[in-house]
This record gives sequence, structure tokens and C-alpha cells, in this order.
Amino acid sequence: MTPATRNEWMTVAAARMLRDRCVCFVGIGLPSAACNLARLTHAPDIVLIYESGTIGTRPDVLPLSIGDGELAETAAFVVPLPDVFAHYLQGGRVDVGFLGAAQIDRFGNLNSTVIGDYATPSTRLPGAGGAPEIAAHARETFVMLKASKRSFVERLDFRTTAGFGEGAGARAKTTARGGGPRAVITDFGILAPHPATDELQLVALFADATLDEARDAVGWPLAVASEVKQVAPPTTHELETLRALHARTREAHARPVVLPTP
Amino acid sequence: MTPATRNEWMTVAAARMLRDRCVCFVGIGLPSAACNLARLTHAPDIVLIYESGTIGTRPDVLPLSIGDGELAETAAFVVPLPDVFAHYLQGGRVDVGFLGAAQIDRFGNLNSTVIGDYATPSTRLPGAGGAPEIAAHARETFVMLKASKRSFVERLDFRTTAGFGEGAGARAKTTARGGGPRAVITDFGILAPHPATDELQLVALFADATLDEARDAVGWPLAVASEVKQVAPPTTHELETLRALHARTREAHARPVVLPTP
Amino acid sequence: MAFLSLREAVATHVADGASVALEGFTHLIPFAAGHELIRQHKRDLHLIRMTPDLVYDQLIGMGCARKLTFSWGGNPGVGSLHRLRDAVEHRWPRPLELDEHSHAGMAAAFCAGAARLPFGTLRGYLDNDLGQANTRVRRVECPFTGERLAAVPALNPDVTFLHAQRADRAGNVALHGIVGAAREAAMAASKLIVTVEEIVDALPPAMNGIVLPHWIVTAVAHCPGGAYPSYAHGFYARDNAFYREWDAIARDRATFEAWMREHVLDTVDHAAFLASLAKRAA
Amino acid sequence: MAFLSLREAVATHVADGASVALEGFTHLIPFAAGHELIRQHKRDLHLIRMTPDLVYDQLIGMGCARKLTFSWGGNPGVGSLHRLRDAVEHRWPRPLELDEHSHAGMAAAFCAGAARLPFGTLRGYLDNDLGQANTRVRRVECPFTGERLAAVPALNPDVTFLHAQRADRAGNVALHGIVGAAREAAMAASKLIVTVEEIVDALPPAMNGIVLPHWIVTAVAHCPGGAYPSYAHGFYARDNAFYREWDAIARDRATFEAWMREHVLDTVDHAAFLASLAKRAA
Repeated sequence: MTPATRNEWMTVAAARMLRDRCVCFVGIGLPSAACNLARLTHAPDIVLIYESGTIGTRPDVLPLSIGDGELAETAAFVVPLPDVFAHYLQGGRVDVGFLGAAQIDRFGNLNSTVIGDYATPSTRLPGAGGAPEIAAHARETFVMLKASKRSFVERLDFRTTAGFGEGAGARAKTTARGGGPRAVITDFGILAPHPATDELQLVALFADATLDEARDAVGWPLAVASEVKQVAPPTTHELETLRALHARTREAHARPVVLPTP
Repeated sequence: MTPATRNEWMTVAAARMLRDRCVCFVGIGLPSAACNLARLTHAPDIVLIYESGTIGTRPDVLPLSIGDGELAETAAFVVPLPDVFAHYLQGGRVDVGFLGAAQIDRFGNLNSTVIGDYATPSTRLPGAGGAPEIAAHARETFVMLKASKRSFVERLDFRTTAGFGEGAGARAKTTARGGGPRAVITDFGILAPHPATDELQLVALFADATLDEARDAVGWPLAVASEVKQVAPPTTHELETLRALHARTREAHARPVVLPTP
Repeated sequence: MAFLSLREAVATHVADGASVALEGFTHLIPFAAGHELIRQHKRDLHLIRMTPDLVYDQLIGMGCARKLTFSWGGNPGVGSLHRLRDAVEHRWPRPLELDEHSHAGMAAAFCAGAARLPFGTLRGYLDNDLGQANTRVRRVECPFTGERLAAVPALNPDVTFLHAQRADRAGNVALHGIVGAAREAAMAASKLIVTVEEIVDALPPAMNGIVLPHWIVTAVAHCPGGAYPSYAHGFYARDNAFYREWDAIARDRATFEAWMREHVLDTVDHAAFLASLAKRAA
Repeated sequence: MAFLSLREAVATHVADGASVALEGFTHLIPFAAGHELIRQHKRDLHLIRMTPDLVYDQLIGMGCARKLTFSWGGNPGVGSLHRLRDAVEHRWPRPLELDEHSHAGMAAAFCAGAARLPFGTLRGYLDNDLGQANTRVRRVECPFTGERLAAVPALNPDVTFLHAQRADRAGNVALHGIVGAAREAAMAASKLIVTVEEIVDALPPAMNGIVLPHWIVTAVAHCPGGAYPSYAHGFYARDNAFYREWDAIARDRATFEAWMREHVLDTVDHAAFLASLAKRAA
């Protein structure tokens, strides 16, 4: 078996942080892979909710979009989208939310709106989607994002989604009821907020990553926890399960669709 | 065939006022009988909505409650109750609403809350139910109520449901979007609002009722339209259809329920 | 989620003084749960329900309630709820505080509760006395149009009881037919206790059906016939004759108390309640 | 309700400058309707849609839109909508005004529209820049708790287009599977036009299913495959490969225009559009 890629490290590390039976609001991409890996390994009764309204879904292959038919077919039930946000998310019925972004700052605030000025951006990004309210209402959130000086920045071009705001307890002054980012899983390891300052600090490294690599990848002076753990490498079972999931997914997505010509 | 009772006159007169294909928000009792009589005679494609959320229902027998199983079984579909009020009624998707009450005043305002003082009533009535917002939002409403000096009163003990308020265009100053009471069908004939003053005036009498009877039954000096029409007697077909409906209903409601003992 | 007997569920999760909603609109009214509250002599309850129906007439007449939030309090198609009337008109067996709404207002209040918003908005309570009688009906101004709309405070019961057709072994609950505000009352509650006609290995497929997932559900109690004399679509019909008979039973205090003693207080559970009626009918 | 061809429905009911919502969340996206808007050279449209998707990339790239109300504008699982980006970043082919929300905010706006309330309320837009970027996000104070909540203005499109599985001959429309905000967008609209996979004598039984009744529906157009390359549950799957291919087609202005000409402008209707793709694939 080939060694784990950094994507696989990230996915496995994120999956391990999910408790069985937790209710998880899943995003497309790495979070979707991580949540389903958890479900297929140590968390068989995890409840996965995609924002398309599919609740308790158990897809055999990863969806490309947030609303592939696979998600509806394997769901316990499907609700209208407004209900997802009102009854489940704002209703406080979601334990864990997963977020990605184009930029993150040291307090876990996220930008997925624009690079540059809002009115005349150099890069227009897809926008907020569910993120601001996932971040506000889920009991805790995980951010998955590869690190570079362009993505881990001193100052966001636009704050789409609040993490800990200006830090040092600022979040508690808002009416957000969720706890905010518990961890940022990136391609060298894991950051977590300092209990007092809320500033993200390095708490764990992947076995083949170094502190220097981490510092180089982050666009602000990276704080380091008093103890930096080493993330145990993906097990054979984890890797095999993840790779089989991806293989099934590739095969399914390549399957030609019969055009519905009359 | 025995002659029509006053209840039957009222039911037939109300049924005739319903256009085919109109969307009708139905209450229990006389309105339910009138709407279904219309459906079984001249208005086969009338759309009946009961506030229990049963939409496009075609009951074979009249329901005792607003939510008998018969209504759900014969409905086009069933929606949650909040949707009935938000999407259909407040959404402006209802043509006709039917109302009853314990008291009515000359401007078609209704009381179904208390006789006496609100805090210490001599008679506690069931209360508002859907009436205030049916009256506010349906394009037009019909009131069905037997007349007496106790029910057609100079002054309501409590205004549960606004008709034309203080009259003379007062309703237009509220944010109610529906047109208000178009007719009051009572056991001597029909009252309708004067176009300028909004005061209810006698516009039609049943064939066997008199102007004196009408004046005696009403607790305020009853205004009379320049032309008082005579309501044509129930036809044999109308009466037979209505009586068959009631006979089926009596039989169904007397049918013993098998107790769900284990 | 736990599978409990109804007795255990009520004993564990309902404190005296709690706000309790037994929802279900004509259909799926949780009678068994109401009777168990009476059997356990719960007191000072704040009862919440759009259409109080017979089950609240019974709770009120037995002195369980201090307050009632409601929007229509009658015996549908029959007439008055005599015990409710007696409490309001004569404070018997004790005074009853009223928090009175229209259906549209109460539906908005349940929706706000389900969404954990502090208030619901509607174009309602227009030009009538309800807004004065109930100081909990207020106004909110639209920040875009300036229109003043009615606002009602969210309803968030301490405990919501529902009756449903089925639960699976994980505690997911499915209901169908007329659902009223059952879903909203469930999502709005701190605790949700559901009695069901049957517990099955797998719920029938219902892609867009109404399901209350297991982690919303505090407890499920298997309780066949738990909605009787209301009904459970697909299981048994509404006993319209009983609703008519109730009028005579409830009209008189002594008759009411004797009936409640025989059929509720002196029966051990809902199966015994149903058996006591069957015996009477035989 | 009228049965019309899609061409007729668009010609009759969509004026230049109209606000138009083509809803459907990944599933049941009304592609055929979007293409017909392009074929008929509709201009100055205010496009409304939570997730613009490829169909809005096409409308924007073809110069049909002056304004976009949205909450997430990407190619799901693939990347950017290049035509949307080009319009915002380079004003090509014309400037595009943005009315940008979060999903929760836009869902609340559709719900308010469906209920004909002037605004929707949510606990959202907390401590972020969206509320500044969009002056249509305001605050409303709870009249009970004093809490300040986000308020969004109701969305009430002039015309909503949906694609659904079935209509019956009376024009009742049934859809199932992932429904997104389709129901709310339908109830919020002045006019509702629905393309359907099939027209049947009687809809399948769906007691608590999602039905849009005939008197809400302005027109039904029979349009098999009308959601392709999105999908219709029970009829055909999402063409994920096409979504990937779109990235290359849309990245370059000339490639995009050539594709649109060949497959949309030069095809007479949706059946011809599908046939043109089949030919290409063969």
C-alpha cells in the first residue's frame, strides 16, 4: 500500500475527531470524505446531515454535489431546505459542523466571498452558503483547509463567517449559541484555539510534518501549544476504507448518464 | 318529501353562493354542509380546505371534527397546520372563508370568545380558532348564524374577529387584505354590507320568511336594501342531495369504533 | 432516546409546574399520556395546545393545570368543554390562567419555538380585542416597509407529548395523516415523549414524510390505542360517538369525577383504560 | 392553470426586467426553462436562486441578467462558475448587481415571501461582513426579549420556474426527493411555471407529500429531461461528468459562446438540446 497522502492524513485525522452517534452537518469535499470514513470505521451510528435536507444519510459513494440522488436514496428522510436551517441548525440540534474556506485568520474567522475589495474583487469566490450559520449554531465546528500564506492570512479580505471574532472571548458577546471552531485540520497537522485568547495554536503534527513546515505555511506568527502531539499515522484499515470509498466514488461519477431523450 | 327546514334553507342558500373552482376555507357544521352540497351539485371542482391541513378534500360524509380521517383520506394532500395559515390563508391563496360565531354586530364583527367580561365571563365560548385570520385574508367571507336578539347584537361583548370594524371604510385602514364579509346567511334570509356604510342590510328573504320576522330577530334596527329579493326554494335535487349527505353522515358517525385493545 | 413505559416516562420527565404540550390536531391526540399525567396527580401544569379537546378538559377538571395556552377550546362539532368552562367561569376546581391566541398566532408561536427564535410574526390580530386581552400579543415593525405586524412569543414547552403511528428501534418516529402542529411542537420542546401504535424494525419508506429523528426524541413508549378516542390513521378511527357522549359526562362535576375515577384513576394504564370502556360497552 | 409549451409559457409570462427564480437544490434544476429564457433573448432579468449553478452561469454569460440574488455561486464539487466570476470581476458581458445572502438568510427570505410577510427573521449574519456588504440585511428587535435579530426582506419573484416529476391533468404538481426551497419559491411567486417529466391521470398517493395545487400553478409544460444535467429522482441521475466538463467550457468566453450557440441558441427546444448532446457524445 502506498503511503498516505496529506489529503488522506487530513481526512483520517478529521474522521477520528468524530464521536459515534454525533449529529454532523457535512460539507462537500474533504469533510464529506472524513464523515463517511468515520461512519465506515469507528462511528457506524453517526448521523450525517447535508444541507440539501438529507438527514441520516448513508451514501455508498461520495456525492459530487451537496444534493446528489445518492444522498436522498440513502437518507432516513428528506426535509425542505428551510427546515434544515430553522429546525436543525438554528434549533440547536446539530453537534458538529464542518467548514472550508479560501482564507482563515488566527481567530478562526473565514473568508469564502472575495479576494480583494467586495465591489471590485480580483477573485470572486462562491460565497457564504450555509457557513455563517453553521459556525454560529453547531455545538462545535471543524475547519478543513490546506495551509499556505495565501490561505492562512494575517487579515481576511472579507469576513464571511465568524469564528472567535477578535478573540479573547469576543464570540461570547454575540448571540451565536454554538461553541465555535474546535479545531482546524490542515495539511501539516491540527490547530486549536487557546482557551483564554482564542488564538489558534499548533496542537498536533502529522508524523511526517515538521514545526518549521507549519510555521512556513502560516501567514501569521504561529503560536505553538506547550505540548505538540504527533498524530498517529492512518491505519491500514482506515486507509483501505478511505481508498475503497474514493474508488467507488470515481467509478460512480464516471458512469455515463443515459440522456433522458424522449 | 317534507318541506325544507330553515337549516336546509340556509345551507342551500350558502351553497348557491359558491362558484365552481373557487378555493374555500371550510368550517365545521353548516358551512361544511353548504360547501359539500355545492360540490355535489353545481360546483364539482370547488376546492375545499379544512384548517386541519386537508387540501382539496372530497369527503363522502360530513366530518364531525375539523380533522376526521375521512378528510385526510379524500384529500389531494395534507399539509402541516402552520402551512395552512402561512402559505394558503395569509399567502392570499383562499377565495372564500366561512365563519360562525356566538354574536355578530351590524358591521359583521364577530364574537366567539366570551359572554360577559373577558376575565370573569358568564359564558366562556370556545374562542377564536382560525376566524380572525380567515376574516383578514380570505378574498371574501360568508357568515352563517341563526338570528336572535342574543346573537345579532347592538354591541359585542368581545370582538374576536373583525368584519368591517366601525364601518364606513374602516376596514381599509387596517392591513387586512381580504375583502371582508360578503354576506351573512341567517335563518330568515341574507344580509349584505351596504357599499358605502358597510352596515349589514337585508337583501334577501327565504320564501316563507317575512320582513317582520327578520326585524324581530335582529338586536339593532335592521336596515333594508332598496330591493329585497326572494331566495328561490331549495330544489328537489338540492334537498335530496343534502338529505342523503346527512343520512350518510349520521350512519357513519353512529358506526361503533372497534377499540384498539391489544 | 430511551424506550420507557409511559408511566416511567411521565414520572421521570414531567415535574409539577412544568409547561406541557400534548399536540395532535384532532388526529393523534395523546390521550394515554394525558391520562397518565392525571394518574400521577401532576399539579400546576402549564398546558399548551391549539385545540384543548377532551384530554385537556379532563386534565383541567382533575385539577392538574394552572395555566392554559390555546387557540380554540371546544368539543369539535359537539359544543363546549364543560370542565374548561367551569374552571374559567367558576374557578372550579381551581382558577385557570388563560394565554389565548388565534390558530394563526399559536402556529406562528410554535414555529418560532421550533426554530429557536424568540418571537413569531404574522399579519394577524387585526382590529380585534384578542391583542388587548392577551398582553403577550405585541407588535413589531418591518425594518423594510415600516408595516406593523403582530408578534407572538415563541412557545418552547418543557415537555411535548405526541402520539404517532410508528417508531423504529433506534427511536426514529414517523407519523402521517393530519399532523397539525405536531412537528413544530416536537422541535420546540426541551423534551419530547412519543407514544406509538407500534415499534418496527424499519419505518415504511417516506422520503419526504414526517419523521422525528431519534436524537430529538427523549423517550418512546409503546402504547397501542394511545390516541383513543381520537384516532391513528391506518390503525383505528375517531370515536365520534364518544365525543358526543363526553358532553353529558363532563357537564356535571360529580358525573365527571365518577367517570374519571372509574376509567382513569382506577385503571393501571392505558390498556386497562381501554378494557374498562370495552367492559362498559359490553 | 394552463398547459403550454415551454416556449409559449416563457414568451407569455416573462417580461424583460422581471425578477425570475429558477429553484431546485442540485436536484430538479429547471435547465430547460433557463435555456428557453436564453433562446428568447430575455434581458435585464433579476435572477434569484440560492445556488446559481450552471444554468445561471449560462444566463449570466449570455447577458440575460442585471442582478443576482443568491447565497452560494459555485459549480458544486468542481469549482468556480466562470461566467459569474467574469461578470463580477470584469463586468463581462455586462455588470451584474449582487444581492448576496447566506443560505439561512435566503431561506428565511423565501419563507417570508411564501407567507406574504414583508420580512423574515433569523439568528444569523452574526459578526461578519455580509451584513455590511448587503444593505438589505437589517436588524429587528424582539418585542419580548429585546434581542436584536437579523431581518431579510421577503423574496417574491415575478415568476418562479420549477421542474417536477409529475403533474396531473388538473395541473396539480407533485415533486419528491431533495426539494430545497422549491415549495417556498413557488408559494412566493406571482406566477409559477412548472416543467414536468410526465403528465398523468392521477398523481401517486402522497398524503403528506409535496404538492403544488393547480390554483397556485400558472402553467405546466411537459418537458421530459427538463432538469438535465441536473436530475429528476426516479427518472434520471445527475450527470456529474457534465458538471466537470462545464468547467472547461465556461472558462473561456469564446468556447462558452460557441457551446451555447450550438446547443442552446441553435436548438429549437429542450428535446433538440438533448439530441444535440447525444449526437456530440456519439
